[in-house]
Amino acid sequence: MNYTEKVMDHFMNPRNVGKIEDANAIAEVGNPSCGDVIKMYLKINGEMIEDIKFQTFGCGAAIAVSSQTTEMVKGKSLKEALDITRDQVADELGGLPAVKMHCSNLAADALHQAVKTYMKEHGIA
Amino acid sequence: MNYTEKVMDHFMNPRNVGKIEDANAIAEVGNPSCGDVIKMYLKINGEMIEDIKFQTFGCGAAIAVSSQTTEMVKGKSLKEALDITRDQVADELGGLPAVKMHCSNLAADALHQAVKTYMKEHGIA
Amino acid sequence: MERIYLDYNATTPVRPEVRDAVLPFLNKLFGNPSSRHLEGRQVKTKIEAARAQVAAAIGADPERIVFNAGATEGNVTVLRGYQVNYKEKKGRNHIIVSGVEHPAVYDTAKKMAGEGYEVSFVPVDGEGNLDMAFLKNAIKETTGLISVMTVNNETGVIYPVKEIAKIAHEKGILFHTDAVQAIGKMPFSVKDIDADFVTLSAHKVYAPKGVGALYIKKGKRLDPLLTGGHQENNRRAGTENVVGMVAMGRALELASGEMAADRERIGKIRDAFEARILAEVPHTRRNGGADNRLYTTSNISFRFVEGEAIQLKLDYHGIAVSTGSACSSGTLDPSHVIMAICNGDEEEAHSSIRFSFGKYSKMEEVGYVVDRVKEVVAQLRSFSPLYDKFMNSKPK
Amino acid sequence: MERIYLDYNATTPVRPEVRDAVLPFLNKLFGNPSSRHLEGRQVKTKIEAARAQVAAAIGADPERIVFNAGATEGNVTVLRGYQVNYKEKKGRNHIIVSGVEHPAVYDTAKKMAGEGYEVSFVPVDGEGNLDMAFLKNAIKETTGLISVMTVNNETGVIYPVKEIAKIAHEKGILFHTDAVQAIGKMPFSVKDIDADFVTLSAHKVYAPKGVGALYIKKGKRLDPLLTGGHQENNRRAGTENVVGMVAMGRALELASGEMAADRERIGKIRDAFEARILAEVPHTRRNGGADNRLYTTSNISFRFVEGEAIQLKLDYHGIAVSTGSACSSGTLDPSHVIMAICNGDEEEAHSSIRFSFGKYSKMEEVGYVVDRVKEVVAQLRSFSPLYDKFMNSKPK
Ligand SMILES: Cc1ncc(COP(=O)(O)O)c(C=O)c1O
Ligand SMILES: Cc1ncc(COP(=O)(O)O)c(C=O)c1O
Repeated sequence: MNYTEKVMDHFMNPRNVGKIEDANAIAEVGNPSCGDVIKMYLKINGEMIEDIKFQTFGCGAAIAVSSQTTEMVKGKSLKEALDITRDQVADELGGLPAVKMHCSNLAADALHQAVKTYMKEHGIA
Repeated sequence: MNYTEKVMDHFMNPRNVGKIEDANAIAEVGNPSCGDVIKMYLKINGEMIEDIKFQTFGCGAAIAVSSQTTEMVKGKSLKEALDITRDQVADELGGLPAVKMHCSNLAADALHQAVKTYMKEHGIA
Repeated sequence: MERIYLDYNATTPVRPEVRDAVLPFLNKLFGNPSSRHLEGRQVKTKIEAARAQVAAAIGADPERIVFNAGATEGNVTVLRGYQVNYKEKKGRNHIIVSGVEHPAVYDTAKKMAGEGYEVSFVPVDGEGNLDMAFLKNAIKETTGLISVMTVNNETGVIYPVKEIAKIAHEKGILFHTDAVQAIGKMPFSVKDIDADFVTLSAHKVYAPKGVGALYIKKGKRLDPLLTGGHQENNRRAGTENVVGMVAMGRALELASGEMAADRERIGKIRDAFEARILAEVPHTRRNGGADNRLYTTSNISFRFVEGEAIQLKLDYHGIAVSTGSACSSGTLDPSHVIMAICNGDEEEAHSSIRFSFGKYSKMEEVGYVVDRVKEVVAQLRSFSPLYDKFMNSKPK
Repeated sequence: MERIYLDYNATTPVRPEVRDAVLPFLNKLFGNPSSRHLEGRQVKTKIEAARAQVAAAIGADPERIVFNAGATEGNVTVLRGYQVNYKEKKGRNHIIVSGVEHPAVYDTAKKMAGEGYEVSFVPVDGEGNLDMAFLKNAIKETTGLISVMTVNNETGVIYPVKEIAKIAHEKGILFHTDAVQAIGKMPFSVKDIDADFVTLSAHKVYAPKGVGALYIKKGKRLDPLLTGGHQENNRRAGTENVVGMVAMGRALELASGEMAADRERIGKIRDAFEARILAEVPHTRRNGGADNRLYTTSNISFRFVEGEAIQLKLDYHGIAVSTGSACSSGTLDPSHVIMAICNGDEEEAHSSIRFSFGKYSKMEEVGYVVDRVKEVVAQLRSFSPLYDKFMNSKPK
């Protein structure tokens, strides 16, 4: 089981880690007993994701995928964020070991959940 | 499966090989389909085995055992010949591989058969 | 920088003396040990010498040793083949194994449970010790085999195999122990324990991977897994792994002579390391009781962070450790062993790291390793949602 | 004097290039390939490269190759594990194997016959060729597997495996071939033959003993014999024999490139030897037809004398040959293969010697070997009671 260089880079130097104190969209997915918990904090302004940070409990892939996802959506619109799929994240990272593909699901899931909740709360269709 | 030096010596330089043209006791034991046939030719004078030769079709052990047996009985009495056991022959050779112990049976068997037939024919008890 | 290898329970380097012992077999000594010609006989003599070396290391007679491809094969052979010893063959289909066995026993037993066998798994407590009352109660008319490892590969916990052998034999039941992690590291005598079957592996004692041995007590038998040729006295068919056998023999011979000194030296390093980690890294837990544990192993859960992440970062810093056992690395489930010991707290199970020490471990390395562990765990906790939650829930 | 080794079908020396390839794995490259740290990943990469080399040698995709402890394990795994491919699992318990298979197939099949399986053994004619009509007639509703070797280890006879695979597949039956003696010596493509399972061994192609591989066609499965860890993609548990795998890969890579030249050179030596023996030693018989036979092997019966005696004397004169196969050497029964070919004439079967040629065979050796064979056979006949009888029964 080998990680790509890009996975290792994101894992060793994760981008956008931590919390956003005044986040207006937050979502947590996963479960400690599965070994992965990803929590996303978003600062949304109108249709735009102005800032995004994450906290992750999980394996190297889970951390890299979280970091990669935040990079892909920062400054993007909500619609663009919803279009990002788990496979795209994995592709951006140069692929993930087969056994780890479920970890990448989690980050996109957390992002989508945060955005959808925000849209619902703000009546955005 | 290792043969002792003595087995190898008897195998490479078998004593008393061949036929005795004027033998007065002959016996053959074994069977080509078992892989071993031993034929003993004896020249008996009164109670004494004056000469003994053998022909053997068989493995190294069968040949060594045949040779060893002839050495052990040449010049011995009929009674002494009957006392020789397969185990004695094997012991004289410094032992035989377990899987080969049946070959040593054959030579003593051939000897005993020849001697017994002779004694019967000559009314020796 | 030299790397620091702390994964001796997963596998060990081939030591130079063992390498030297096998080189002739990669060269002139190439005969098939079953061949009757000189080339074959020369090699046959050498594998018999290796057999004697392995036998000596466990106090057995050489003819009781069957070489094979490793402890997985040994364990499967015992589990699949023990019933041949019983008259009521098919009736003795209940086996008792500990809940902390290596997958070669644990998963095999689970599989057998779906194939007409009945299996009881004996649980362990929070220190990794076996529930002996459970074990005794599990025994019934149909029990044919009890299998409990000598030393656990993930925690180093030592099991009372002599006592269990006695319990088994009192009820006329066969006893097997997987002694892979014990052999060459602590005194071990098949006669003292009175085991019926013992499995060994070479690659944990500085010999190559892919070779092992099985001890079968006199008068006992196993239905062979590999059938065909007459090798190993009709107990295991297949052309012999000559290089592996010679290596295993030499390695165990060396290990027996060095055991006491190793124990002293390596034990000190492990203890120094463990004491500092537990004292200097908050929210840690040792998996396995302090006593009753082999000096080779330190298994620690670092709460709020996931084991693989720690492992990867330490690897980056030149330190090789493991999460769970190497064999489990194809799955994402936490080790059933650590799960058992954590009483089902999966988060703690996911947070465990095994540090295992061996011949080339040095006291001087402890400081560097402890510093990196502290650093890495702190980094990972800094963005762990679980740690964040924990800290915020604490009364200020 | 240098010894003359003519027992390449029993086993081969490790060639220097293969030895060089494995030395790093007896040294710095010692990680467990299942470990995620650098030590493990480095080794994992190398065993995957070895897998690709083995795959290339038989025209397979690398992920179709499962490494194991040799062809005995491979053969037993196929025979014991094929039924998992059928819905009517238990119903597909009839297997068809040739009467000249290696004991790992032949004896295993015999054993299975006593355990709820039904087995048909396909006979051969006096040239060693399979009775194809028998094979076709043996097929029935419950047939689940046909297993016929590619090249016989005792005679060198080549079997029409492509044709048999087709017959099997037309009836929806799985086909397995033991290709141990073919691999690296003649062109062999799993795609061309369309085999479902193929067993290979390393030690016949100048790599060490105790390692082999199993090809499993895409979409087909085998119930694993060894269970536990997740190695080999869950198809064969147990820490990998890294040295063996790397060696096997390198050896097959080399063999593929040298096959054509070897065939030419070694074939000439075998032919020259055989022609002289048959012409100059009276009362001999070649076991195996002249055509349809691999260039490596010459199996001759020397009437009126027993094979082991010839072998021992040749050994004394520095020549290594064999009677039957090395695996059979624990018994005294004549090889079932030679028995089959001798039409049950056990005397001729007991009189057979296998001369097998390989990479280090030299044309210059032929003269010495033929002279010693003539001398030894004559010596042994001089006191053979069977020869005496034969000579005296001849009309003068
Ligand atoms: C306790 C224990 N049993 C069995 C095994 C399996 O041994 P092998 O890799 O030789 O199959 C191992 C290690 O891999 C082990 O630690
Ligand atoms: C045709 C054939 N099949 C199987 C085997 C057994 O292979 P291994 O010794 O690797 O188990 C051999 C040789 O030993 C062989 O010649």
